[in-house]
Amino acid sequence: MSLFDRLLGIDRRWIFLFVVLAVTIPILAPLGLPVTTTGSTRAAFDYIESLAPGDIVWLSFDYGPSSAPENDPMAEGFLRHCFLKNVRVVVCALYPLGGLGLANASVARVAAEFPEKKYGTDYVNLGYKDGAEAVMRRLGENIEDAFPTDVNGQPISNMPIFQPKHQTIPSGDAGMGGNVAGIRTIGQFKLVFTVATGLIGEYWITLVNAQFGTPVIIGPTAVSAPKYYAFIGSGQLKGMLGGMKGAAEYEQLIARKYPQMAKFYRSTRLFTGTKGMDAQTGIHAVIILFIFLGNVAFLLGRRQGRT
Amino acid sequence: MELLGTWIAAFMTLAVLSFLYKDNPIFRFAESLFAGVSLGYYVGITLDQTLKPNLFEPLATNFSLNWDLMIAGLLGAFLYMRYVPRIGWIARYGLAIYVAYYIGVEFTRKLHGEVLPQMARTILPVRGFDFSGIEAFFTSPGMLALGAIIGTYSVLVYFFFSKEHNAVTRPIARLGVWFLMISFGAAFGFTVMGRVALLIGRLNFLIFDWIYPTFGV
Amino acid sequence: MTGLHFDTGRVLLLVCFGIVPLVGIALGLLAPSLRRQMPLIVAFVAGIVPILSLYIPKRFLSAAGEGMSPRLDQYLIIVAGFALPLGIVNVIQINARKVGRTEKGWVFSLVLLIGLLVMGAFGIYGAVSGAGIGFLPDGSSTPFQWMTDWLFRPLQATIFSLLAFFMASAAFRAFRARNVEATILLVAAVLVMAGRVPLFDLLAYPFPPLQPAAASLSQMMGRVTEWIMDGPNSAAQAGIIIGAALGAAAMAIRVILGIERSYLGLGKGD
Amino acid sequence: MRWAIRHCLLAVLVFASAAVGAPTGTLTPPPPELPAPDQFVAKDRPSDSGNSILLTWKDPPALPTGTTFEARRAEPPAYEWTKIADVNAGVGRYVDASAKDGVVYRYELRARHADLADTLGLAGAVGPAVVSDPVASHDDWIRLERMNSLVASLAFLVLLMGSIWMAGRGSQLFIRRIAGLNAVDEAIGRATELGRKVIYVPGIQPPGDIQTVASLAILGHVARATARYGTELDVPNRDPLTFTTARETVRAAYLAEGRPDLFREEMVNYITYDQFAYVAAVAGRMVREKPAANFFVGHFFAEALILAETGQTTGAIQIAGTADPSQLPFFVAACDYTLIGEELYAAGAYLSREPVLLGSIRGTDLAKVILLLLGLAGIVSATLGNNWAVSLLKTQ
Repeated sequence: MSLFDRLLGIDRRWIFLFVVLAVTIPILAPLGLPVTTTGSTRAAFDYIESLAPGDIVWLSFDYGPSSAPENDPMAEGFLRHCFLKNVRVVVCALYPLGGLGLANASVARVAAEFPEKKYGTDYVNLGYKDGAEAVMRRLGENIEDAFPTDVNGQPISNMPIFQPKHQTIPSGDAGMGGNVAGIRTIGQFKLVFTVATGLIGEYWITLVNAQFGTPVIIGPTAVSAPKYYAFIGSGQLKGMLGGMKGAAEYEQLIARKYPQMAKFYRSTRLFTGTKGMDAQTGIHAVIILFIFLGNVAFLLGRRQGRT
Repeated sequence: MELLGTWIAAFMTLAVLSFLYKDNPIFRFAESLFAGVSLGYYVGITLDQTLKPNLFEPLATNFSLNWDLMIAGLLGAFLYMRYVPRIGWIARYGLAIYVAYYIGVEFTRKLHGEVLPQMARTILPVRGFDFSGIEAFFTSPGMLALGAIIGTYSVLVYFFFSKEHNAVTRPIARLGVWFLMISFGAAFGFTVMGRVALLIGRLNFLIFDWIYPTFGV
Repeated sequence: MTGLHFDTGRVLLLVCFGIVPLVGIALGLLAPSLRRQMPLIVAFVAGIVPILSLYIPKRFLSAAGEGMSPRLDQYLIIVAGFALPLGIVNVIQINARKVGRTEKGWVFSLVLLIGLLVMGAFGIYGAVSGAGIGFLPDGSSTPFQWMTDWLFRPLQATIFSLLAFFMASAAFRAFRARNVEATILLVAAVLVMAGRVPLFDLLAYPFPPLQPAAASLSQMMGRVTEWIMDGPNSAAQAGIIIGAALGAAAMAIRVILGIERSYLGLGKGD
Repeated sequence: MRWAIRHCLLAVLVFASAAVGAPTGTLTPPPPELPAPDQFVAKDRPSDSGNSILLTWKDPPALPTGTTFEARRAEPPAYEWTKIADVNAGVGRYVDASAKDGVVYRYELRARHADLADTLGLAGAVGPAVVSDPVASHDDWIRLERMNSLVASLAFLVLLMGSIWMAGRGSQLFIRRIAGLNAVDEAIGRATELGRKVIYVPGIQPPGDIQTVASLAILGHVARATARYGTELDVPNRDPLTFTTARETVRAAYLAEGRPDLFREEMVNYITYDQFAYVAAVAGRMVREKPAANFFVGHFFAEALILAETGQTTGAIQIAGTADPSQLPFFVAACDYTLIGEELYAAGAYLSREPVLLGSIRGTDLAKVILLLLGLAGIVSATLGNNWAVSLLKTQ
């Protein structure tokens, strides 16, 4: 048996071993490969940077456990970014299978990193609601209709986070015809950030942005990212973090702007998009290498067979 | 409870991954348990999330508006007639309505939702070529339009069945196969990332939730 | 409580899918040939309802919540819910027999049955008792949720993650330059894979002077990838979709008209 | 007339009450007036299931930025104005989906601005209101915007039925070679020689999925072949309804071949409803029982590659088929033969050579010819600047 035949007939378990190594090593010891930032990520980052302290934004967990490795770093990066900028964050989950668990875990993780942030004042977790489209429509009329209580069953009506930014704003909200003060509808939010796998992300654009005008940034999985380019082109999206690569780019932009985060993102106790991107690069390299070796062996073997 | 859960989850993760080395009793244990538990899971889900909100609760809370759901219950019950040998054919009613309705939905989805809009997408003006450079040429609107048209139509020609391909259609069908191959290769390469993300997720769990806490890193 | 709602849509549904089948069953008990024909007639009606509803917005046909089409959709979600026990009975039959006869691998059948019974019991309890199958009011998990989180989901995710390995081994074996078609497949796959990640940055990692060149090469590969995906790839996909959709539509017509009936276990002659 | 009077009265009342509450003694410059909306029309929304009224209007010129339009509705018997919506400028339409069929409404529209001081001294400025004619909603018989799709469906139906009818009258019908289907008998023959079983996976979707129906038709042929050769057949299932239908299909096939004695119920078995637990069990079964031939035909998702790669290592001949482009690359990479897209639907005709089915293949081919010609004509005229074909094909 020639060397070529042996290479062609290599036990696939050797390939599996290389795959494991290519993923594990970067998780344990990140390389921090330079990720070139794409325009859509920069646009998202710049828009969030342009928010003022005290502004209020909405973060929706619209993905399930199967895409958590791609999506978690986006949601957590956004939460950190908002906390660093003293922007108030309202969190909800609209993905039916497991979205709530992911939201709870991510919020708990990031909140623990920022002990000075107060629940109910700086951020709130409204939990899961079924029927994403209907929920969004109701958010455009009255948030309290859609989410009467937060995830723990506390009524949201008295939470300080929903009070107006400047207490001096005169009551008598435009168009509401009553004495309404504070944040009542999704239209008053400065931004919706949806971290999404399926259709729900699109609803935020075609429903909430189109009807209530709230700016939207999306963090889709890599598979669904291409279809959102059209929305960026048409201005319906302020920006996008496309897949794990987008998450890594966003992390690097945050780390560049806020030096304290650079240190944090290098720590080993945490999974980040940057590490994920290292692992991705490693595996892609391993697969391409094996394809290359396989073809070299195949072509040389064929030539040898002919002569 | 959480510690116990982490250990169970870690054990199951490793048990499944061991299948990559070779089939073994530990994998088979995990596989069998998974088959059983998953079926039990859907028992709970079907009762609590399908039958309860769609049948039992509507009947109990607003019968006057939802009395007709009894028809659905009847059709569902027909399915069980399979177990009565001599009148097993009654099950056909439940099945036939179920299948035919969704096939009707598929018909609308295919013709109205796929054929016409996808055809509309190929109707592009073949104009606007840019010869100033390689990249500019390939990304110029005329070139993109031409590529989309040739790709789609040659693949369609490949899917002709009722005539043997002739001197004209055979090369076009061959070109269609090449387009298919580009698409399959590209889609394969594109998907690697998503699948690897899943593996990263599992290894994350093993490393950050199980190994590190256990060894106090 | 007001009287029952008897709008046109519901009444038609009652007639077509309640009364006609019952009459058909009664007749079928007398005349065996009707056991085959009546279901096909009822199927025809069920099949054209959604098609008519696409074009006719009349309330009795298409209105949300009361039109025949949306209402029938509701029914069939319920019918599908009734189907699960058909599978469960089979699983219990097969595995109980293996355990009973202590056939080879009976232990695993026992494990399966225990898993099914325990998880199923928690699920039924949660649904029936009203405690639910998710979280309790104090935020703690129900046993069903606990098993979902620590047993079901990790197993699901791990099986799913096996794909990362199988992608690698399938790529190694399949992407060989055997002939023109296989070479095209290979080149497209490698180009796209190389364009999705900063591959050249990885190669240039040990050589800092080369890094800027590698970065711009990576970016170029990214653009090539995008071009392949949006250009030839989506064109071919459109071709597959159009062809398959026409084939599917023709098949749908055959099913609705009762020409294609193998799904009922009926042959051509029946 | 009554309406106009009512409205004037209302305005006067508002004016009076505002004047009483207006601050005195301060002299402010006259604030800019908000203009009234143009061409305000309320009518039944066409092509719908009723209970909706469509309001349309044009924004007047020189509208200050930030202006919204307030729509109000009055209904019998009280005819009091109630607000129904605020619509941003530039939109120009609003659908009142809270209407009831047969009730006669009137609508009123006026501009509103939060930042401009009102001539009346109220918070927020309002422009003059325009009132619609009385209007009632009803449900319609046809969706006009779907006429193109309706015509296409009917044309397709005629084409198909015509071809089937012609085939029934004995016109000669041809079907080109499909490699994956020629291999079916070879694969089953090999299993017979080796004395090992054939696994057939009919996808993981319910039988309401058209690909599952196509798969069941192919299963019928495979089962007839295994009945003929006396080869063992194994059909594991994820969907319970597909499970019961597959069992009937296989039973009928064994009966048709005159071998009901060889049919056993366990041939078609149920595993579990979870996609991944299902694939784990089937993969384990393939590794342990080493079938000689695997068929993966139907609608698959992520499990496709797990099945195909595991089967590949056991050395089985693998024939796959799916119409879903997302899983085709994996079957193509890991199986010996793959039915691509429409080939899946042509398989039944190919295997049975029944005139009716062959006729239906001819019908879809004719539809393709027409679409291609239409498309080419559309492209030529689009290049020349006329986009009629896109508007003809676009569906809503």
